[in-house]
Amino acid sequence: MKPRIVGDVSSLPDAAFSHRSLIWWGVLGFILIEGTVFVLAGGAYFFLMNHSTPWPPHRVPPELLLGTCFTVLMMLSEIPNVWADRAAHGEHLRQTRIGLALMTLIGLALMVIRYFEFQTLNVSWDDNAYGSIVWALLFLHTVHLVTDWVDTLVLTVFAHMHDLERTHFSDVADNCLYWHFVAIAWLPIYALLYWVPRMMK
Amino acid sequence: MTTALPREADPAEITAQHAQLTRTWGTGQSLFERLATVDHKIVARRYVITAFVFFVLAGVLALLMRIQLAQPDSHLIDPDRYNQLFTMHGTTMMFLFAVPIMEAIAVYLVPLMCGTRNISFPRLNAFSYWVFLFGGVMIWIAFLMNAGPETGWFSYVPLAGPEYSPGKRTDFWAQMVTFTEVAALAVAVELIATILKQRAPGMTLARMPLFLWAMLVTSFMVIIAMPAVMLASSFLIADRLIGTHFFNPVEGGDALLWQHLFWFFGHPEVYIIFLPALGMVSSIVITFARRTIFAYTLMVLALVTTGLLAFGLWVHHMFATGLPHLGSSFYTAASMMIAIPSGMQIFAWIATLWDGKPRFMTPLLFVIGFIVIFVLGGLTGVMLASVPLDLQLHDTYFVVAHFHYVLIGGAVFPLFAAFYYWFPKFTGRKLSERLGRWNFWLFFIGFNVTFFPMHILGLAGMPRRVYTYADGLGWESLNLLSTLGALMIGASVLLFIVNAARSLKQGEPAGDNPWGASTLEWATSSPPPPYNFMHIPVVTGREALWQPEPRQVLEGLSPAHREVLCTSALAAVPDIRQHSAEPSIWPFWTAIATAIWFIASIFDARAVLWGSLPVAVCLIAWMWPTPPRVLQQRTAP
Amino acid sequence: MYSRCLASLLLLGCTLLAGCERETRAFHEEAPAINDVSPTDFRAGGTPRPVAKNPQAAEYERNAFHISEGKRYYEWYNCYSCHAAGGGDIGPPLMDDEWRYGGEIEQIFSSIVEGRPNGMPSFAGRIPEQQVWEIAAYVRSMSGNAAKDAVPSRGDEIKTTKPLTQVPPTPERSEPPRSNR
Amino acid sequence: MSGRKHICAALVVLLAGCSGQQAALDAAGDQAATIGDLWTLMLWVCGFMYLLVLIFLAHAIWRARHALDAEPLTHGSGSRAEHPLRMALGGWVGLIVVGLFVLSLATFFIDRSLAQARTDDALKIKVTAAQWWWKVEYEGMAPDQRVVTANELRLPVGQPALLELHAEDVIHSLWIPNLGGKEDLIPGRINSLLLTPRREGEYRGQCAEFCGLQHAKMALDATVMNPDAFTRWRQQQLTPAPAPSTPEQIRGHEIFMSGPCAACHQIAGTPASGQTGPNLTHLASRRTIAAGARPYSFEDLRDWLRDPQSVKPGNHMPVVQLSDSDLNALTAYLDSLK
Repeated sequence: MKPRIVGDVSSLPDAAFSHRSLIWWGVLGFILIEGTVFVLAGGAYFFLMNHSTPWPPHRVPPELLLGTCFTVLMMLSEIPNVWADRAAHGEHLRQTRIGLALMTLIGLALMVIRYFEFQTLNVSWDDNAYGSIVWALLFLHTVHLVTDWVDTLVLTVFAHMHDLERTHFSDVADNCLYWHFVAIAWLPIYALLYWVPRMMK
Repeated sequence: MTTALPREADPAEITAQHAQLTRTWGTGQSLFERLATVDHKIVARRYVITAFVFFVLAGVLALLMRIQLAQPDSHLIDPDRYNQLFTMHGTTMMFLFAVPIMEAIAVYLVPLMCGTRNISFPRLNAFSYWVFLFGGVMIWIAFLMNAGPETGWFSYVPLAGPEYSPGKRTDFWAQMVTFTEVAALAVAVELIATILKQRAPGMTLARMPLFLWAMLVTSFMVIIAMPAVMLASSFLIADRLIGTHFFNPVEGGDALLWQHLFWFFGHPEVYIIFLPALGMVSSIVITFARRTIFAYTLMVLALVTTGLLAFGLWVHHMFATGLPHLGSSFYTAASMMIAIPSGMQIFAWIATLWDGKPRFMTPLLFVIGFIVIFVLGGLTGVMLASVPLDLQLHDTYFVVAHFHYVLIGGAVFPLFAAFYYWFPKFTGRKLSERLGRWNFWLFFIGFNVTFFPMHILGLAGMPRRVYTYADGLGWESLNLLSTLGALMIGASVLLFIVNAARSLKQGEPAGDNPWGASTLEWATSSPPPPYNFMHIPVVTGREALWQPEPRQVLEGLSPAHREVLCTSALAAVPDIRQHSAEPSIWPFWTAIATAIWFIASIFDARAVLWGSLPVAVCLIAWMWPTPPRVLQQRTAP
Repeated sequence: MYSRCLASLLLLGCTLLAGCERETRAFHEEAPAINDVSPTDFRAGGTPRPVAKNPQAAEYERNAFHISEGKRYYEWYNCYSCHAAGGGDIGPPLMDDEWRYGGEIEQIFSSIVEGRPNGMPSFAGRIPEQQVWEIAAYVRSMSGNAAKDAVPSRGDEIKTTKPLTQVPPTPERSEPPRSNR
Repeated sequence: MSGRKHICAALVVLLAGCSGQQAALDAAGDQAATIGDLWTLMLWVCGFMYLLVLIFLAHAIWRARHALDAEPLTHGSGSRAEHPLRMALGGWVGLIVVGLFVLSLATFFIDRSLAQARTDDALKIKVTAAQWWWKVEYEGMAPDQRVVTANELRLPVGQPALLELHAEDVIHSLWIPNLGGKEDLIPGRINSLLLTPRREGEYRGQCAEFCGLQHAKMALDATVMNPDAFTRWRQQQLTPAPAPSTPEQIRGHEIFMSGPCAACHQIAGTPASGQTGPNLTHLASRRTIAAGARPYSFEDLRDWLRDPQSVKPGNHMPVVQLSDSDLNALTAYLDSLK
């Protein structure tokens, strides 16, 4: 029997924001995956901590200065990030462009701090298990930082080359969502790297 | 809109739309188009065939091992080769066959069952296949070059660490894990997005076929479980290449960290393989019992519970490591509890058959074989969950018997059932029923002859993973029997291949819905056209195709460019027309770059850094947004 | 076009064969024969006596299993007590590029078998020859001279040196010692 | 057909699983016996549940024989059988829960009882596993009362033995099925295993955790003796090795001491004091060679010395080139180490 056509979807929009968009779910899926990685790496940190006293073995936790600078800047970056997110949702081209450019610059600054942060760890990955796990945690977060920065850069370049349609604004919003993740994921890692060793004393 | 709705579809219009849709969605014959294709059916077909080839290869390894063990003190295979054999057998079966083939079948069926035109992230899907292929080929080339991993599919440290596993063998293994897990994670994300956002209008969560539920739960499990093994294998390869100390007890590391991470993945892995199989079984039982499933809601609950509980019992692989006893008791209880949802599902299937009008064709035979075998495996699983008993049975042939009952019974039997069931949809032709029955009985008898004696061997003291055993321990005749059974399984699989090859050319043409099934994949032609559905089906009940005629559909998706209909996640109300990605060669290049990245970093740790550059370039090319100019051309009439 | 394909296939083949050689685990092979191991030049500071290259011996320093076994025997036969983990103690360091008696694997083999003045005893008859070859291959790897893809990384022990995979290779040719240590 | 298979299987269980020197159900100690009881309980409970499933399945198949041409039941919840089936499902789940409860409880109490067994009067033995052999040390009152042997574990009947488990290189697992369950030996950790043998006899243990090339040939001879015989054995183990007496043995002794052998093996009372290989002081009193790779006999020992890599490929005992007469002399010397 022939099917009966009971409706027409051609009037539906062809792009939307947040949970209405397919890409958003994809981003969420990857956030879930990477969040799991962070949680497990954190678990490995505690597991190894329980197996060695003192912690860190050389008794000197990393200097607070750079890591805290990084944390403050990372948290402050949430302000332009939220702003860019709103601009994208409102489909304001100029504000979105500014927001993206700002985020690219902040990301760059963060990566520069991060480069020096590795040196303040005061331990090499091949010194002992403590060194291995703190390098692993910092490296993991750096990978996410760099990845999202490249993504932001691409979007910035694109946004300055073209006018944007709603689907592109939606991409920008998804990128902002991912940046939230990168920022929030940093906080527990910051605590693990800098504060847990101090509290264990 | 020219005509008032509702209306009957017009045949002339259908012909015209078919031509246009085929142009929009089709994949040409040129090499470039084949490499660039993002059609989920083509990708899934490649995935299934590749995974099946790995199944056969790993089966050959199993036969070699069985031949070696057929008699005591055998000198056919030296210990180094034997260790590579069982490592590759386990690795291939778990990482390159079981998980990928389940996901591959889902990649084929999920969009069809959802009633949509393509999977949610088609390019990611293509990338996933290439990465999987390259990872599998890499480890097999390494194996054939005598550099196959030799420390077991579980690669326990310190045996797999830098001190006791010299050379690059274990590094290949660790990178193979990275390859396959990247592939599996990508597919999991696609499946979740497809199932939640692309279901046909009206297919609320409560009307979702159980296979979709199974894949949804499985995909979430993949997302939680697979990162653990990626993290673990990264730690391992870092220990081996750049001298980190994650697993070196003298410098603060611990060998048990590996085991925790590995089994946090490894146990859910079993359910990741098993849940899709349950979904397949439900589909087949409904179709062949010709009755809706008994206790649908409980079945869904059982799937979800199994998925959750699966994460609470990894420690039962580690009872012999000297963990505190009280903690172990918790894991005993958790492991046993998983018998409740499994028992419920078994009951529901048999009840459906009992109350239905079953037709005993090959798919259903395999399902019955599944029940008989799997339940036995489940019960020995209950035994292994008991700490004291496990201390006797752990790492013996009893365990080998147990997990082959669970994995072959619980996954391979349903998989063969699925092949017989969906082969007509994949190819347009049915498999031979006569050969199918031979296939089934040979497999069923061969399986039991092979693996039942292993229970006894385990109780009689035979440990796993031994390349030979001494004469006079009473293990000789049972091992010989087991080897004979393995040959029967081999013959049965060979028969299946013959059946598939013959039926591809001479099989009985199937038609759209040869079994009178109720799910949406049977609402389109066999094999489905590149665009899957000309009109998006509307679902009015749990068994979509068993609802009163005529079938209801929607129009309005553009035939001129790639659009899929997104619906709301819970109630499946039409929401947006989402653009679906065009074919692109970049996923292929990205996969090549990724392969270079991973393989180079086996030999040079610095490749972790420089190798990421080509990948980044390829990814940017792949993800580069479509400029507005093109978008506007597309939406113009 | 075809020739380029052929060339790349050959290249691939060579890489794979190198893999074979690296990964073989030979339990049962004859130790390479060294015919001219005879005590001739024991003067420290003299030019190391050239030794005929032995292709079979070269396989040892390209084979991961042999090097790893060498590491084990290095500990078991207590080479540690004088050479430490390669940094040297009573005996000279083994992880630099200075060799008093030559740094080729054949020369190291001779040094172990014959012994050397000022404390290095002769292990002839004490360590079976195949194991000496393995130890020699490991010693070569300490100075970064064994095949890079065959050397082990860190051991399951207290960290004393960089993992061997991270040791930069030193010049292949042995050099006369610059001064008396 | 299926019935006959199961009868056969049951017979085989009786023949193979229930007796033997490496059989879990042929209990010769408290721990194995307790676990054996748990096994029986499990077998009955699980067997009963399996039977129920099979009966239900068989009935469903039998019922279906007339149903071929019926229409599909598109609304199963409207079926007349729906309600009774729901009741049955409830009963079935209840049965599973009860069954699991019984089994969990049994597991819990048996686990407790095994874990809380008294160990204060236990014989303390240190077992160290290495690739691919076992080092066994009996601690004594004084350092000179310490007995060191390899690849054999002798226990007095009736006395608990507390094994302290160490690993030299990779993870191994000590398992003597007739006496009790297994426990892993993990580098960097110390585990323990309590065994209380109740029946004299010769048993066999084997490494149960994959540990590399010769995992298959890493056995341990366990002998449960009466206490007097055990004390005599222990005293005898404390004595240094007997001096070689025949000329051939004397020559063998010289070969041993001047060759590579002494670098790895210890023979108490001689200069040989290597620690990396098994202690050979009373080699000839053991049941097997090379961790169970061969039974002990003069010929087997000579084969082993001639070419250890053929007997047990990959192990760390090197091939030492010896002439036939030297080989005979060496074997004669070692064979005198009773």
